[in-house]
Amino acid sequence: MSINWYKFSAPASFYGLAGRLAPWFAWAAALLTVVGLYLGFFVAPTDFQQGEAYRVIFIHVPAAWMSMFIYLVMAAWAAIGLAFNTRLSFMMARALAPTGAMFTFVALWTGAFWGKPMWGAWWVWDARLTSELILLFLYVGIMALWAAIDDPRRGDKAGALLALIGAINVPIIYFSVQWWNTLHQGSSIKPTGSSMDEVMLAGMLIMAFAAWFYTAAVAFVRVRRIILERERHTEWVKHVLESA
Amino acid sequence: MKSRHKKLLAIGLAVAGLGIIAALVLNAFQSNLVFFFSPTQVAAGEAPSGRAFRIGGLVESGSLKREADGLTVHFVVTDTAKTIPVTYKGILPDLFKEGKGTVAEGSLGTDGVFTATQVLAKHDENYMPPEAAHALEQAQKAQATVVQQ
Amino acid sequence: MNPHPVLSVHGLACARGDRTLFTDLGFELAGGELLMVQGGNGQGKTSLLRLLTGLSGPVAGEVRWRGEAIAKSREAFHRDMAYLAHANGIKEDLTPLENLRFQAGLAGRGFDTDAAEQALRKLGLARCLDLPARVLSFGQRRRVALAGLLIASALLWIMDEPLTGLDVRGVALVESLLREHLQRGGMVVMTTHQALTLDGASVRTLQVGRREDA
Amino acid sequence: MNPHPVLSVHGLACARGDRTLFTDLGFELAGGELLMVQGGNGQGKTSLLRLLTGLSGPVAGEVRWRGEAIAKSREAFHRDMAYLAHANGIKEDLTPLENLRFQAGLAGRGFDTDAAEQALRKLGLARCLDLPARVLSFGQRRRVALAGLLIASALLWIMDEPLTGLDVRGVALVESLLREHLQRGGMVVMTTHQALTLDGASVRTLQVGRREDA
Amino acid sequence: MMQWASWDAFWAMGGYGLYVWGSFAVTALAIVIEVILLRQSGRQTLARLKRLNKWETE
Amino acid sequence: MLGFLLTVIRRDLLLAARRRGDWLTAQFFFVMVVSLFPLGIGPEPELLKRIAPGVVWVAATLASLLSLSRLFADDHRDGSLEQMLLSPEPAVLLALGKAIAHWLIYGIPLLLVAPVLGIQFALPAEAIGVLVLSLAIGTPILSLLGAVGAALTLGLRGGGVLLTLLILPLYVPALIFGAGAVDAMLAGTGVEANLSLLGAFFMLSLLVAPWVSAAALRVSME
Amino acid sequence: MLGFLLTVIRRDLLLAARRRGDWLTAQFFFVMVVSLFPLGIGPEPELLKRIAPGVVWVAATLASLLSLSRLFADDHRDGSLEQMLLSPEPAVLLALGKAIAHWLIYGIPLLLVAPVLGIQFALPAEAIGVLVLSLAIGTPILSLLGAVGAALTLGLRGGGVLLTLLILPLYVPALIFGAGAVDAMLAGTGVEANLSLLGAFFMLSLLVAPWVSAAALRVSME
Ligand code: HEM
Ligand SMILES: Nc1ncnc2c1ncn2[C@@H]1O[C@H](COP(=O)(O)OP(=O)(O)OP(=O)(O)O)[C@@H](O)[C@H]1O
Ligand SMILES: Nc1ncnc2c1ncn2[C@@H]1O[C@H](COP(=O)(O)OP(=O)(O)OP(=O)(O)O)[C@@H](O)[C@H]1O
Ligand SMILES: [Mg+2]
Ligand SMILES: [Mg+2]
Repeated sequence: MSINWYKFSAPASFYGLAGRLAPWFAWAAALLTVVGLYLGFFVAPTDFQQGEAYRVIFIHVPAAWMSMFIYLVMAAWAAIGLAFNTRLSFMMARALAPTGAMFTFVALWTGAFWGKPMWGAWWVWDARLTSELILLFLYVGIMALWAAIDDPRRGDKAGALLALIGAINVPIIYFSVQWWNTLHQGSSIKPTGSSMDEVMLAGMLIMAFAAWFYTAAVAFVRVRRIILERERHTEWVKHVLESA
Repeated sequence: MKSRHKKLLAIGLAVAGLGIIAALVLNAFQSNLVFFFSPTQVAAGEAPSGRAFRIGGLVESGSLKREADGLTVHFVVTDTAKTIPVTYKGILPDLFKEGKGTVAEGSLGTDGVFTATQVLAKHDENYMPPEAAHALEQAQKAQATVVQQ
Repeated sequence: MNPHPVLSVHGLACARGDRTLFTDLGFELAGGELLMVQGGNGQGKTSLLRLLTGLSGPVAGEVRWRGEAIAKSREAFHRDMAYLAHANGIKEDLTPLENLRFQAGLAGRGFDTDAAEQALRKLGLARCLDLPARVLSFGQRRRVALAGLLIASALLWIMDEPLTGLDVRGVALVESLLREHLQRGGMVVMTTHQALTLDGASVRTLQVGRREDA
Repeated sequence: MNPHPVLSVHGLACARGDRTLFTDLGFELAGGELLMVQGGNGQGKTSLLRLLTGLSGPVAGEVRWRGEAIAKSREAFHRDMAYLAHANGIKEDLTPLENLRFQAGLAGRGFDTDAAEQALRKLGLARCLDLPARVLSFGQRRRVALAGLLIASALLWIMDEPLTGLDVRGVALVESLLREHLQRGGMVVMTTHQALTLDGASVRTLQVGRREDA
Repeated sequence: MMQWASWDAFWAMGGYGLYVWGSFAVTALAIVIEVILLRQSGRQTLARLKRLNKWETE
Repeated sequence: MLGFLLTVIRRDLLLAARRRGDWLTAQFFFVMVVSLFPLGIGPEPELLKRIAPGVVWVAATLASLLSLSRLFADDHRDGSLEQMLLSPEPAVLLALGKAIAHWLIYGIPLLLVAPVLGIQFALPAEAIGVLVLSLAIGTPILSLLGAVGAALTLGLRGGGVLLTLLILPLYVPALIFGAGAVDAMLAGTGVEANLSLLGAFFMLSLLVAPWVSAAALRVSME
Repeated sequence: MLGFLLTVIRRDLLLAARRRGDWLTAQFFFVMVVSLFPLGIGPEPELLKRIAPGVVWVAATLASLLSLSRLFADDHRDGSLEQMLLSPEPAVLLALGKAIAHWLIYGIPLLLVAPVLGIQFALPAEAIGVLVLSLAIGTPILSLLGAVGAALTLGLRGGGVLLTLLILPLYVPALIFGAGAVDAMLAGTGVEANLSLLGAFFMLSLLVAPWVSAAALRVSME
């Protein structure tokens, strides 16, 4: 049969689109990771003050950026869902959260592993570190709320409300190094330019793009699963299930 | 009350609330709220008395001295305006260097010497190869000599 | 009496969890009419009533009150409607009279103590006026909730199994209350699994849920 | 069949709070008999049933099972009795079948999966076997509890308003279950405010509470 | 190998091997776990939905 | 509108008065958690003084959170929440009224007990003053934010703990600034910065939280 | 009889597995309470190390107490507790089984998380060992005593807080000996005395608590 089942609803067409895009994004992420790591480990020079330890930067900064960026995107999807009651937005929000939590964890972990040799402590309770920890708690709280509510529609909206209130934490994380004097360093990349060697900067940015593509790929795969679950009574999902 | 009036009232209250928030936050950032105190603040008596706190600043060049046991160190923390002598017994972080940033936790003795229980390194946001750093240093020195001349 | 339908429902669909309970349900109701929602266990009667009150939102379709979608004219609609749910909505620590007083306050209505007391007496709670609701039996609590409905003087009553727990006299009482309300031009949407005698009233029925399980 | 009364009650008195609900209540029940406890709302039917199960203790009097006070022969009595309370006693997170399995385990009975499944089907829950009880409607949950009663294969059933929430078919089903149970020599003590047709069964009635309020 | 005199030097990371490799290893682990979980739950979902749909059409 | 708000508050106050035991217990919990610390940590006065602000603030947080988990739960179970949402009055006022009532019932007594606990931990008088002041600004924040959490977790099993999980991260700033103010007082540095931020946080919650809780209540009713 | 006990335990484990979210949340609560203290008290490592045993123990107490308040409550509300009490098997086994299940579900994970928290507070390895050991002996006491409180407060509104009020005083000895053992380790004095007393207290609770809870259950059914 050559019926185009995907024509009929937004989730249906997005299901197809996400399925087609995911592998491309995954490959892009892999490729960028290889390039980024090569630059980071074999081309980028040793740092004048931190020596080789600075190479944690190639994972710490991308992870820290993504942890905040994913939260913002998730909150934006949640807001759109609440405002226009679009099912797909909530599904996107749900698909993003686990990866956001994962990157938050990675940022915390790599930060701790970097802080021990450089600062002399695994952990201090300064504003940057504390607010990032709160970000992890927020991610976990939102996911726990989703898990606790059986009715998907209620769960969507409840989680979205929480995500929105928590969004205020993101600017706090970002600006904490300016507002308070922290042990964490200030921004190396400012609107006025960067205070990093070009090769180091290139490696870091490429790794950040890799993390971005990875996030997109994983979110696409996850949102496909969520769409199937939500739309399981529709004809097109039945068709997909039969052919799968 | 008509619903239009209600709406106006709500907006008015919201604006007033935001105004108060802004004022309070600004007020807070004008006061001190810090992870560590600078030597100037300590000199001005803003730091806690009779208890542990953190000081932060640069390690003054040429001030670092090690005792014979190899663990106890003395150095001076400066923010270019004021200075505080510090003693510390323990392992220093790798980034701890003269001329670089540090944050030390401990308490200020009556003799004005700060006894630290923990010393952390605070580095800046510059990342570059040593050659570049060296070149930069040279350039700065050259400039400094130019200015002096 | 308004010749136009006051409550109208168009193309309503309802899903609980991942199950669709009904689709494309529609009806109209004018003053003096009673709509009896029928259906076996689990067919979606309660779900329908909650959609009508606006407590939950439909997957598709619309409920209109005096021609306007209730989502838009929420305030006016809720001023005209009273809902007797499965849960009685009375506080266990308050006496029946206090319960009614706060209900009126929360609904933004005035409260007439005498009228409320009279309603409670009418429902056979004369001996319980001073007791906290906690010690009342199940049927007695249901009666307190009914008294609340009575003094709300709403145009539309939405009642989910009002007869649960009521004894034979209680059922007869509800029947006479319904008749009075309809005669005054009121409207009722209700469900029940028990038999109800409402001679002379204009009663319509609505079947919810296609398939008969069991 | 035992010609002697199996369940006998002597001079029972019950007080809730500071109110005496009944005093000197007595009856006897033999195999194959059904006792219908009657009374208006708040007359003390539920309180009486809980006394019979031994969950609460009487102010005066005694409940005897095979001639022995149930306070003394608790274990034997509870082996022979099943109680359907107002609350269904099913866990929302378990499927109907799992619910029945644990009920059996907790009652120290063996469990036959096939028999349990058959009971559930008999009660019209064929389509709900894999669903957690949470998503079932009120009437469907009541049916799960009834299935539990069925497979308990107890001699004495004590049922508090078993018909609440059941639709017409459900009521008919319960009637036939009751008839079967009585024919097998079982005994039933129950309450209900609804009409019940039990032709041919030996039904006795007991009025609880003297004064009729309301 | 413009940066490193030998592989040993590479793994030692100027004495910071534990910290650098500890960071990268845990990151890799986190990503691998996420991918595995994603695949697993995807497969489970598919199987479950198939079962449910089959059972419902019966 | 104001009448509705007042009715909501009066109703909760009356219910609390009918259940005085509940209320006393919540206060007792607070006192007890604080008193547990000297038992767990040992009776060293200097140490106790150092940790007093943190302990009192953490205990106040936990005590409020425990009572918050029942903010809407009782009304939900007996069906009266449904009825209140069917009122023609806006749900924001309902949420606000509930939060205010909660603070009046559970927040204010904390303020009254706190000085006694401060004395127990050998806090000087000015520090006790700052402690009470910081609690006076901080506990309403918890009532407001907690109302959001209580509405979100309404009817969920294990709601109480889930509520904590959701609300604590949001509440952390209040805890830091509040305990920080007392600490600053003890350390002899200025308390103003901490208290200003606490006040700003309070205003922010007051502006945002009632709307979110109202929305959450409607969502939970679906 | 053993079959009945096992059924009770298996049933609760299955229910917990169905609600994995609940369970995770309880663990998270523990972690969060402990993490709150550095925020409230300030980040001084020496100080944190000093208060670590007390904080972890108090947090473990509170976390267990919170989950305990639901030990019988759910079963009570849906009527299954009534049914269990109508079982021919003795109610003592029911109470014991419930307490054991509670410990398996909520106690054991605490033991597993505690080391991580110990590291957060910069505790040395041996002290962490003693901490875990003391928790291993102490948390069952809480489950057992908590079952008594949960049974006593069954069906009362505000049961959770009331429970705390009843049980905390009983639990204080466990807290003192448990935190005392870790403290002793840190101070370099012997831990044996504390742990022995803790063990004795555990045996005592094991002997007494199930009977009392069973009796309390029957009473609250009336
Ligand atoms: C657990 C500890 C740490 C946490 C939670 C943390 C968190 C973060 C976050 C959230 C960012 C992104 C914000 C921004 O771009 O400004 C960031 C950026 C950064 N972090 Fe960390 N960090 C930690 C430890 C460290 C350590 C120890 C170092 C270095 C020794 C470090 C170096 C950096 C650098 C270089 C950036 C990029 C700044 C920029 O250019 O924007 N971090 N960190
Ligand atoms: N989350 C869910 N997932 C699947 N099915 C659900 C869910 N929630 C509710 N249902 C189903 O929706 C129906 C609920 O309908 P509702 O409560 O309106 O029934 P009802 O007609 O009022 O029944 P009763 O006469 O028993 O009260 C039930 O069949 C139930 O199984
Ligand atoms: N603590 C108390 N103080 C005073 N009266 C009480 C107390 N507890 C219960 N009662 C009264 O006892 C009666 C309870 O009876 P019960 O619940 O057995 O009634 P019922 O016959 O089952 O009624 P229904 O048909 O409504 O279920 C009620 O009239 C109630 O008012
Ligand atoms: Mg219903
Ligand atoms: Mg009854």
